[in-house]
Amino acid sequence: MGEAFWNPVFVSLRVVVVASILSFLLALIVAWFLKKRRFKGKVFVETFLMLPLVLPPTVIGFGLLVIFGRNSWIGSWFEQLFGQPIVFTYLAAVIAASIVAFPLVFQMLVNGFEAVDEELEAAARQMGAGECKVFIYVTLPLAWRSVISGYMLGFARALGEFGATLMFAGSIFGVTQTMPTSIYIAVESGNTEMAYYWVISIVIFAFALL
Amino acid sequence: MGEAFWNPVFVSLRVVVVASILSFLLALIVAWFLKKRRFKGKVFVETFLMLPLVLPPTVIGFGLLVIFGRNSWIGSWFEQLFGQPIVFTYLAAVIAASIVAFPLVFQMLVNGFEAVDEELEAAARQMGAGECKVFIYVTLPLAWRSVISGYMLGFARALGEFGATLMFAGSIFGVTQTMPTSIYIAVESGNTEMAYYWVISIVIFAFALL
Amino acid sequence: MAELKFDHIYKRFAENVAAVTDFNLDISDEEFIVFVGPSGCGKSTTLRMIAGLEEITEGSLYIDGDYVNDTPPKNRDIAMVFQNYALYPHMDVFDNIAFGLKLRKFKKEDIKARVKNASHILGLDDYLQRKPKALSGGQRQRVALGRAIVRNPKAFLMDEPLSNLDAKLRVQMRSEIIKLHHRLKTTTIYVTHDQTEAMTMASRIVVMKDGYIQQIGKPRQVYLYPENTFVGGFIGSPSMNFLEGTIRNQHFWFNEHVPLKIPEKRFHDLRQYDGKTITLGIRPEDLHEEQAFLDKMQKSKVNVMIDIAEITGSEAVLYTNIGNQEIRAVVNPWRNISQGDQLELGFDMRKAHFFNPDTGVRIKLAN
Amino acid sequence: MAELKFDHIYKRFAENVAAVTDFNLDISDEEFIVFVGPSGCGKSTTLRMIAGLEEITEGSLYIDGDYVNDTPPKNRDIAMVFQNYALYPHMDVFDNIAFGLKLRKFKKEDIKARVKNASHILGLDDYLQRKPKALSGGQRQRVALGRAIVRNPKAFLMDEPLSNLDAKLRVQMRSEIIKLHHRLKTTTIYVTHDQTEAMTMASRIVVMKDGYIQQIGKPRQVYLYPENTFVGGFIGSPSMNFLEGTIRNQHFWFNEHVPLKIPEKRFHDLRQYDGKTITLGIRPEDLHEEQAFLDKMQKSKVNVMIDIAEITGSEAVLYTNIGNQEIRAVVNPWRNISQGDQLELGFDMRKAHFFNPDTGVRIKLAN
Repeated sequence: MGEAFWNPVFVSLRVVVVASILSFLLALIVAWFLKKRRFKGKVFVETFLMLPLVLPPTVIGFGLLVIFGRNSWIGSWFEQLFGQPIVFTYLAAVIAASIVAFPLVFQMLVNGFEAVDEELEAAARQMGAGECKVFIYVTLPLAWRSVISGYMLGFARALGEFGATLMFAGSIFGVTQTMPTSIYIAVESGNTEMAYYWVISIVIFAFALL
Repeated sequence: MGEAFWNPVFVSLRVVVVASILSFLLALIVAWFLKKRRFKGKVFVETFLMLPLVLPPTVIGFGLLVIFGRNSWIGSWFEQLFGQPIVFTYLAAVIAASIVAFPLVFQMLVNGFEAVDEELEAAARQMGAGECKVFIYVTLPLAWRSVISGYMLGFARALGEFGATLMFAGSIFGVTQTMPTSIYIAVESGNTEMAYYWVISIVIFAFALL
Repeated sequence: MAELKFDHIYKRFAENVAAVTDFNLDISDEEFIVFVGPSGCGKSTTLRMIAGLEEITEGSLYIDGDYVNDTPPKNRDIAMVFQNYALYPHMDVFDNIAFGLKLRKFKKEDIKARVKNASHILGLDDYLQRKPKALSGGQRQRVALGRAIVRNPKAFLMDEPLSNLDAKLRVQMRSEIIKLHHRLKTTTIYVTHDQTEAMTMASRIVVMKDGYIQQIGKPRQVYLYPENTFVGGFIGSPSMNFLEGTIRNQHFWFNEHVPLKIPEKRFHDLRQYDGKTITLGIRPEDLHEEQAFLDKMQKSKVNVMIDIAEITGSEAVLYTNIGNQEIRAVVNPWRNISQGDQLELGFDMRKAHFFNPDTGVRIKLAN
Repeated sequence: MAELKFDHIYKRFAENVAAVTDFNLDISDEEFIVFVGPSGCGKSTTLRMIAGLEEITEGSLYIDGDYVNDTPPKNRDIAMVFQNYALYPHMDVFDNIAFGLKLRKFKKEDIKARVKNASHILGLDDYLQRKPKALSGGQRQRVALGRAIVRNPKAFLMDEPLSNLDAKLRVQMRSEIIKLHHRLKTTTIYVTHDQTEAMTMASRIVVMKDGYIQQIGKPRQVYLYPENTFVGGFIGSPSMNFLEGTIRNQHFWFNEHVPLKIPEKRFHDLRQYDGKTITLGIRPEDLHEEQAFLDKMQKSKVNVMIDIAEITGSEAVLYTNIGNQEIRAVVNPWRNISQGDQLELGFDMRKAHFFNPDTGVRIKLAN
C-alpha cells in the first residue's frame, strides 16, 4: 500500500486534528459564555448553533459556498489578500469539518456544564473564587467526562465528514481528498480493494472511539 | 416551480416517512429488549448498534453495497425473487436512511428509558403489572419526551442523508434523487437558483424540528 | 390479613456480600411490625424480598402458609408504600390510586367506590383531579397510602414512608398511620431508621444491624431490657450512656476515686464478675440532679462539669464528661443550668444495666 | 468576628413574588442566631443574601458597619456550610478543606498548619487522603465544617447542615456544632426547619413565615411567650394545643358544658374579651392526668377518650379529641394508658395562652 492509500489518510488526519481542536475550543468558549449569561434571544442563538446538526451536509456545503465563495465579500476579500480563493483548499476542508463537528461538541459541553451542581459553583464563589477560577477549578473538572466525549464526538464527526467537504473543498488528491471522499471515488471507479482498506481502518478507529 | 423542484421533495418525503418509522420501531424494540436483559457481550452489541453514528456516510454506503450488492447472497437472492437488484431502488434509499437514523433514535430511547425512576417500575410490578404493562403504562409515558425527540431526530437525520444514499441508491430522478442529492447535483451543474429553493425549504423545516 | 413466616432467610448480592443473614421471624395477623436499624442493616432488603422485588438467596418465606419464594410480585397481593412514594407524575391522584385496581381489571363502578372510600379516609377528596406535582409532601404521602389501602391487600409494606417529610409533618403522619392500622387491622411491616417511629408505632420491634437480627420484642421490652449494647444505644434518645469500669466490693468503679454502689439484690448475679471489667449502661433519664434524689442515693453520685445544656422546651439535656466518656442526662427544664456549671449527678443504679465488655451482651440480673 | 445589620431588606424574585419582606435584625458579635420556619419561609434566601449568592432587591445589609449589598461573594470573608455539603468529588478531604485558602493564595506551610488544626478539631486526621465518596454522611458534614472554620472568617452561615443526617447523627452533630461555637465564638447564622435544633442551639431564634419575621427572641422567651398562634404551634414538639371558645364569667367555654376556670390575676387583662370568642393555646406538657394535679385543679378538667398513646421511652404522648380539635398531652410513660381508655385531663390554666382569634396575636397577661 503506497502513496495512493496513505495520502488520503494523512489529509484526513491533518484536516481532522485541526478542525476538532478548533471546534472544541470554539464550543468551549461559547458554552461557557452562554452558561453565565441570560439575555433575550438566547434560545434563538442556541437553536442557530445547533442547526448544522439537523441540516443535510449538502445544505451546509451550499451555505459555505454562499458565504465563502468567490462571489461573496469574505471570499473576494480573502482572494485579494492571499491571491487565491478559499474554496477547494485545505482551509475549506478544515472549515467544513469544523462546522459539522461544532454542534455535537457544543451540545455535549452544554449538557456537561448544566449537569454540574450549581451549589458546588456557589461554594467556590463563596470561598473566594472569581468566575474564571470557578470554571477552571470546579466546572471543567466536574464536567470532565462530557468534555472528553465531546471532543471525541467532534473528532469522529469531522473524520466522517463527506457531503459538505465534497461541495466546498472538493476532492483534490493530496490537498482535500480525505478518506471518506476517497472511498466514494474508489467505489465509483470500481476500485473496491482500495475502498476496503480505508473502510477497515475507519471501522477500527470508530470502534476505538466508542 | 414545477416538476423539477417538487419531484425530489416528494421522493425525500416518501423515503423519510417510511425510514423514520422503520428505524423508530426497530429502536423501540431493541431498546426495550436490551433494557430488561443482562447478558454477556451486551456492551459489544450496544457499541455495534451505535457504529453508524461515528462512521462516515461513505463507509456505510460501502457496507450496504457489500451486504446488499448484486454480488452478495442477500442481493442475488433478492434479484432472483423480484427480478431486480436492491441497489439503486426506492428500497435501497429507505434502507440507507434507516441505517443512519437508527443509532440516534436508539440512543435517545435508551437514555430516556434509563432516566425513568426504577422505583416507579417496581411499584407497578408490585401493584400487579407484568413486564409488558409496566412498559406500556409506566416506562413509555414517563420517557415520552425522549421518545418524541428520538423520532424527530431520526426523521431529521434520514431527511439529511446524502453520502450513503448516493453510493447505495444513486440519484435516479423520480426514484432515489432526494433533496440533499438534488442540491449537490444542482450546484455541480451551476443551477444555483434551484439549489436555493431546496436549501430554504430544508432550513425552514430544520428550524421547525429544533 | 396475613401471617408471615421467615425461615432462615439469607440475601447475598454477590459472592461474600451478605445483606441479610439467617433472618427468622413469625408475624401474626394484625401485627404492626417495625424493622429498625442504621442504614445498611438489611431492613429495606428484607422488605423488598417480601414484596418480591428482590430474590431470596436462601431460606423460605411463607405468606399464610404458602411458600412464596418464586411467586412474582404481581401475584403476592401485598401493597408496598415506597420511600419516595413512587407516584406517577403523568396520572392524577384518582388514577394513581386506581392504577392497581385497573391492572387487576376491577369493574369501573367498583374502582370508583373503592377510590372514593380511600380518599375519604385520607382526606384527599378535594385533590383527586390534581397531578402529584401540585401536591404537598404530606398529601403525596397520603396518596401513596391510598394506593396501598384501596387494594385491601393481605399486608402492607412501608419503606421509610415518613423520611421525606419535615419533623412536624412526620409526627402528624405517624399518628395517622397508627389510626389507619387501628381501623383496617391489616398486617403491616414498617421499615425505618428512626427509633422514635419504632417505639411509638410498633406492636413489635425487630432491631437489625449488619444483616443480623439483634432483638425482637415489644417497644417497652426492648427499651427496658436491651439484649446488647447496640440495642441499648440505638433505642432511646438521647442515647443510653456507657461507662467502662470494674466490679469490686459491690461497687462499680469507673476510676479509682468514685465508686457507684450496686443494690444488694442486683449484685447477687454479678458476683462472678467481681474484679473483672464490665460495661455499665444507664439511660439519660436515670441520671438525676434533684436534691431529693441525691439525698436518698448518697452512694452513687459523681461531680461533673456541664459542657452543654440543651433546652428543648419540655425537657433539658445536659452533656458532660465522665472518664473521657460523653454522658447525657435528661433533667427538668428551666432550672437554668448552663455551660460550665458544676453539679452532682446521681446514678439510679436500680435501673442501670451491665454488659459483657467483650460480646456486648447484657448480663441478666434479678430486679 | 462580626456584627451584622439588616435594614429593611426585601427580596423579590419576579414582579410580585416576594420571598423576604421587610427583614430587620441586628446581630451582635459571637451570637448564634437560628432562622427557623417551614419551607418557603424565606430563611435560606436571607442566608444566601448574606453570602452574596442572591442579590438584595431593596434595603441595606451591613457587616461590621460596612455596606455590602454590592460586594461580590468572594470578598465578603464569610464561610457558608451548604445543605448538601457541596464537597468537590474530584478533590480529597485535604484539598477540599484547603481549597478556600489556595484561592486566597495562602502560603503552603500555612495551609498545611491550618488544615491540620481543623482536621484535628473535627476528628478528620485519618481521612485527609480520602475522596468525599468514601466518607460517611457524618464525616462529609465534618469536612464541610472544616472548610468553613479553616478560613477563620468573620461569620459562619449554615444552611440546614444536619438535614441529610439520620436522627441519631443529627443529635450528635448538633452538640458538636455547639461545642465548636463555644470554642471559636465566631458569629453564626444557622438556618433550619427543625424547631428542636432552633431551641437547643440558638442564642437567639428568628421565627419566619411567608417571608415575614414572626418573632425574635431567646429560645426560652419564644417558647414561653409566643407572639402569635403560628409561633406557638411551630415551636415545641408535640405542638401547642389550640381550642376555640368564649370567655364568660371568668371561665373559658369551648362548649356549653365544660368551662375551664381562669386564675384571678390572669383574668384581669381578659375582661375586655368577656362574651367574645377567643383562642386558647396550651402546651401538651401543661395537660395533666396525675391524680395530685386533678385534685388541686378541680375546676379546669375535661373527660376524654384516648385515641392513641405513643410511648417514646422517656415520655408518653396521648392523642385525644376535644370539640373536634385534636389535643396532645405529654405524660409520664409506663402508666399503661392505651387506646380507648377514658380519663380526666387537667388544664394548667396558669400556663395557658390566649390569642386574638382574628389576628392570631397573643393577648399579653400579667402572670
